[in-house]
Amino acid sequence: MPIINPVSSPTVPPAPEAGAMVDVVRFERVGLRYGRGPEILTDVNMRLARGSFTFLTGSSGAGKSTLLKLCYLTLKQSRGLINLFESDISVMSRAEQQATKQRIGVVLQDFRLIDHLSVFENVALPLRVTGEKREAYRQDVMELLQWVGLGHVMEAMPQTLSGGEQQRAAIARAVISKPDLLIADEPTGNVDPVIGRRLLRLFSEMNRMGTTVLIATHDINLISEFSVDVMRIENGQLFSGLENGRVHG
Amino acid sequence: MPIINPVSSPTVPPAPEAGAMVDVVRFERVGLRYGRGPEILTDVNMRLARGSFTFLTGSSGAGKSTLLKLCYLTLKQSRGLINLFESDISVMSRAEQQATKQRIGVVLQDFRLIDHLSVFENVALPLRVTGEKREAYRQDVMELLQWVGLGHVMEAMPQTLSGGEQQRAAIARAVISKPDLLIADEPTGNVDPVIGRRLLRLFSEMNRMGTTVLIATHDINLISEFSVDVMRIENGQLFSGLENGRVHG
Amino acid sequence: MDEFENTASQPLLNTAADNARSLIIVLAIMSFLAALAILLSLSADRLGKNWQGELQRTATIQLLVSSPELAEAETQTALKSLRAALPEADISPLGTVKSRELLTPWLGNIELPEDLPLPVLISVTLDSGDTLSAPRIMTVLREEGLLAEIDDHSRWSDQIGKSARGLKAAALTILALIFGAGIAISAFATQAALSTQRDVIRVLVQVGAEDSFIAKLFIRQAGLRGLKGSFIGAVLGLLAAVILSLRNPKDTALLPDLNMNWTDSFYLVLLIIGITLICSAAAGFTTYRLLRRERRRS
Amino acid sequence: MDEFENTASQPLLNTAADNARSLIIVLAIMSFLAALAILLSLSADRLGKNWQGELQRTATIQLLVSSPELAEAETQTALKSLRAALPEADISPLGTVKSRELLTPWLGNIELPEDLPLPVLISVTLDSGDTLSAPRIMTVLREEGLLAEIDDHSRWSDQIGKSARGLKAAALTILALIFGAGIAISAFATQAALSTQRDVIRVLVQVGAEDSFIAKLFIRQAGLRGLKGSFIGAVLGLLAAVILSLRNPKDTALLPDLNMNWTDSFYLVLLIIGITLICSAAAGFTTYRLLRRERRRS
Ligand SMILES: Nc1ncnc2c1ncn2[C@@H]1O[C@H](COP(=O)(O)OP(=O)(O)OP(=O)(O)O)[C@@H](O)[C@H]1O
Ligand SMILES: Nc1ncnc2c1ncn2[C@@H]1O[C@H](COP(=O)(O)OP(=O)(O)OP(=O)(O)O)[C@@H](O)[C@H]1O
Ligand SMILES: [Mg+2]
Ligand SMILES: [Mg+2]
Repeated sequence: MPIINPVSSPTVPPAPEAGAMVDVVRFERVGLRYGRGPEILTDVNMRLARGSFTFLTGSSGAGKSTLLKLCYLTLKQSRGLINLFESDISVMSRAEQQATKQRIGVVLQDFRLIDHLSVFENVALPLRVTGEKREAYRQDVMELLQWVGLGHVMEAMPQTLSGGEQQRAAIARAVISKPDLLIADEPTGNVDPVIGRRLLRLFSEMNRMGTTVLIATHDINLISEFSVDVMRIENGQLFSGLENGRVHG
Repeated sequence: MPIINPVSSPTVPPAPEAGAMVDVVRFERVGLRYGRGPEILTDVNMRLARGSFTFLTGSSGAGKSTLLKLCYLTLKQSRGLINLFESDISVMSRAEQQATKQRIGVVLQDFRLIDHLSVFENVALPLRVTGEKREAYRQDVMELLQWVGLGHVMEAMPQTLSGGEQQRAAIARAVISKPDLLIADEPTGNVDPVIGRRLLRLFSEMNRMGTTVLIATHDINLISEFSVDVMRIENGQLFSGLENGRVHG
Repeated sequence: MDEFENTASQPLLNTAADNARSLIIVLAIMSFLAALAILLSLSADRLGKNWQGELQRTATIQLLVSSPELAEAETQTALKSLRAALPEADISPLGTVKSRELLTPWLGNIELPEDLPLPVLISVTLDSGDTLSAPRIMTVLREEGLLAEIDDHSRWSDQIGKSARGLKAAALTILALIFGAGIAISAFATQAALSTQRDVIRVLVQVGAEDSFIAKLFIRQAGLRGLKGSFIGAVLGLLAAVILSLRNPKDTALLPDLNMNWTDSFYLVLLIIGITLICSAAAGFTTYRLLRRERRRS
Repeated sequence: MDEFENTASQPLLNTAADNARSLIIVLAIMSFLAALAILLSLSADRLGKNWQGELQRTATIQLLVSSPELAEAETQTALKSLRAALPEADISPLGTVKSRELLTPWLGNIELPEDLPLPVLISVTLDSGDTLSAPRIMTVLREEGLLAEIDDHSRWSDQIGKSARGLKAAALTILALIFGAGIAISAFATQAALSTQRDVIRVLVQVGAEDSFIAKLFIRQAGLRGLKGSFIGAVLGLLAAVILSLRNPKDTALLPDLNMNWTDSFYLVLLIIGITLICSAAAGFTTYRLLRRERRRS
């Protein structure tokens, strides 16, 4: 059975509606500039409550990927406060940062699969890094790969996959460790609408089990099919909804 | 002025309607398998007439990228005949192959920009490889970059660009040498609809100037906006149109 | 699904991408040179000590006899008192035949007159460990009323000591250079591996791997290569030295002969350990440095 | 748009990514060792030849005089006929004082009887270029009714020749090893550079660059690095050799002294050219091989 099947796990611990409204991500007046360049993000306030599902839109170059990078600790804000899981990232030690990263699943525009590792090994990587035993995760990885439609290429190398297959492998790697926060940058850019919808169903299954989801996308059609929160970046500022109207923290 | 502006170049040499209907690409009963795997493409017959504009669709993993690779000489067919510019590719010498590649512009799913070269240098690369002088192409490159909306990041390094900006740089590189054949694999996957439409306008400008265009895409909305040929791969076979109906050579 | 029997994990670092073989060849050549330098240095040291010791333990006493007739008697007296003074030493007269032989290079095979008052030569060889005190012997003989001169080879001995030290210094310099090259090569190879495997590192960092987790991968890889390369080089170096030491030693008067000793291989083991450690350390150092730099960049 | 003044092209290969510095250090150390080996070998060769030549050009003739009274007359006869036979040579009697001095190591400071029929020693030194024919001199003297022995140092000369050859062989072996290591390092570095710059190559191939265009980039890069590294190493090696040759030569009887010659630097230039060529060739070879392999793969 796929590990993300909601039916087989009725006792998911703190479901979003169950516990107190805890913020998984919280930005307060965050600003970001690259080097000496202009501010890409200005005074961004954002809260992602535990168990929320949010789309992030904006035109090309608006700063979507940049905002996501701040959330998955690959970039440091120039100013302002960022809390992840209720702790201030600017005072985290290197080890704490890495431990925090283990709670975050990331899918990037370029898939970043490791060329010399099979699809199976690529997907199993987050578990391997945390020191889990192969016997313990082997079955889970195989089931997940079946579910995303890569059961037949488990032992293939990433370069031998089509673009869409690589994207699915990257998504499988992001969700295998059942992260508390899932961040995806343009996760449906390379797949056809059918597979795109299937992948989004995977994300919403994860979300129903308690994972907070944040997805950056251009795909307006996709967004319109889901009744979830939408945020939009424009001129370095964050607004809620597809129309105008500033988000407030 | 942008070099691809059709108004400023009324004397484009052999426009498609002018000369005889010459095939830029011709496949005859082409089959392809990777290693000992199954045939990805079976008995594919395809003709791209000079000056034609064709979309290629198919589900993820159908073989779109594979078909394109055959066209831009990165893959050899397992059987059958492929002619590019009326010459059989299987009897070409290495030097002839490279000379042929110089007539083909390619945009790939991963953009393949060179990390340590600026956007300007990346885009100028095809000209540099053919030995053109920097003074001769400098102005052209700068105009093209303005046109695709990268005028402000000409000297930036590719990693500092957003996904959509990288895609536009890759497209600029593909068209800078005014190729006879332009092949694009999912060129609008990472840009919003506005920029996507703008890029397609660039392709059709090129097409009006005589370039044969072949684009693989999932984006049905995009296709429906253009009244061009559509081909579809299903189960290793090539069909014309979005509905059933086999293409015959 | 069950025919998929992937029970062992693939190595995280790409072993095919970076060219282990030529690196190992380079390390082997460096180790080979280092091994030869070590063996030569040990040899020179030992040889120098042996020669010096032997020279210091032998001396030639020239007994200046008053007249040919008294030679025999005076020789006996001298022998007796020398043996009394140096009971452990091997003391023997060289005899006139030997004395004349020593003169041959200068006098040719001339028939020397029988009554030539040639000095009587007495050789003294001490047990190893003791050294000779020339003044003491002179005193002993003078007490018996005998006149003598002693050649205790001290000039030669100094010379040899200096030569051996020079040779050792040269060998050690070469050794240091080779170690320097080893460090540079290791650092180079690790940097190359790291830039080849930059993608792997980026992904590992992203999924939350600790720096030490990543560094360990490179340290193990570099150490293994260092071990392989230095082992091959050291073994070949030992072989070459053994073959050289089997040569006819008279062939090369100017070159010190390699006189091997089985305990020398201990130093070769140290060499192997040293190069392995250097490779590992360079890899670890470079990995941490690059990780820190990457972090600062983003 | 006009403030964008990019008039010079950026280099196509990423110079920052692969670590040129440690490669150059490695090449410099290799070249340093090679330079020392070359200079040592040339020195040994020249030294051996000089010594051999000098030994072959000097001889000591021992004139066996019939009686002390006739010594003077016979010496004059001998000198006259020797000078007639060898007009170019420097011929002089060593005199009794010198003869006795030579005997001192063996006889001590004994008062030798005046009437001791010591042989008369005559030294012969030929002009450089000539060599001595011992039998011819013997014949010349025998015609005058004189008996003589000749020490033409041939035994020593052979010894030195063998030693010099041994030293040269050793130096050449080290040189060959260093060149081998240089080739391996070059190949390694090029492969590393190629895998670091695989993306660049893929793009260049895709936009239609000829193989030779790509290979040239790597050949130039590797050649420049080889040139830099070997130049630094050779200059440092020359410096070290000069410093060594300024030492007190008596310090090390066993080590052949480095006697440098300015023409030696010609060989160092050859060394630099050789290493540069090796690096370039290894780079070119590796590039073509990888390009061919990539092509076969796709
Ligand atoms: N490392 C960097 N250094 C400097 N500037 C950067 C860097 N990364 C991104 N930028 C700039 O920041 C801006 C926002 O980039 P970002 O990648 O966040 O856009 P995006 O919203 O994800 O766009 P897209 O939809 O095209 O992916 C762009 O103008 C880009 O040029
Ligand atoms: N180098 C390769 N070796 C083996 N199999 C390959 C290789 N490249 C592609 N394949 C397989 O060939 C099939 C077609 O791949 P291709 O990339 O052509 O698909 P596609 O139509 O471009 O899909 P997508 O829309 O996801 O990019 C896939 O099943 C893929 O696994
Ligand atoms: Mg982006
Ligand atoms: Mg594809």
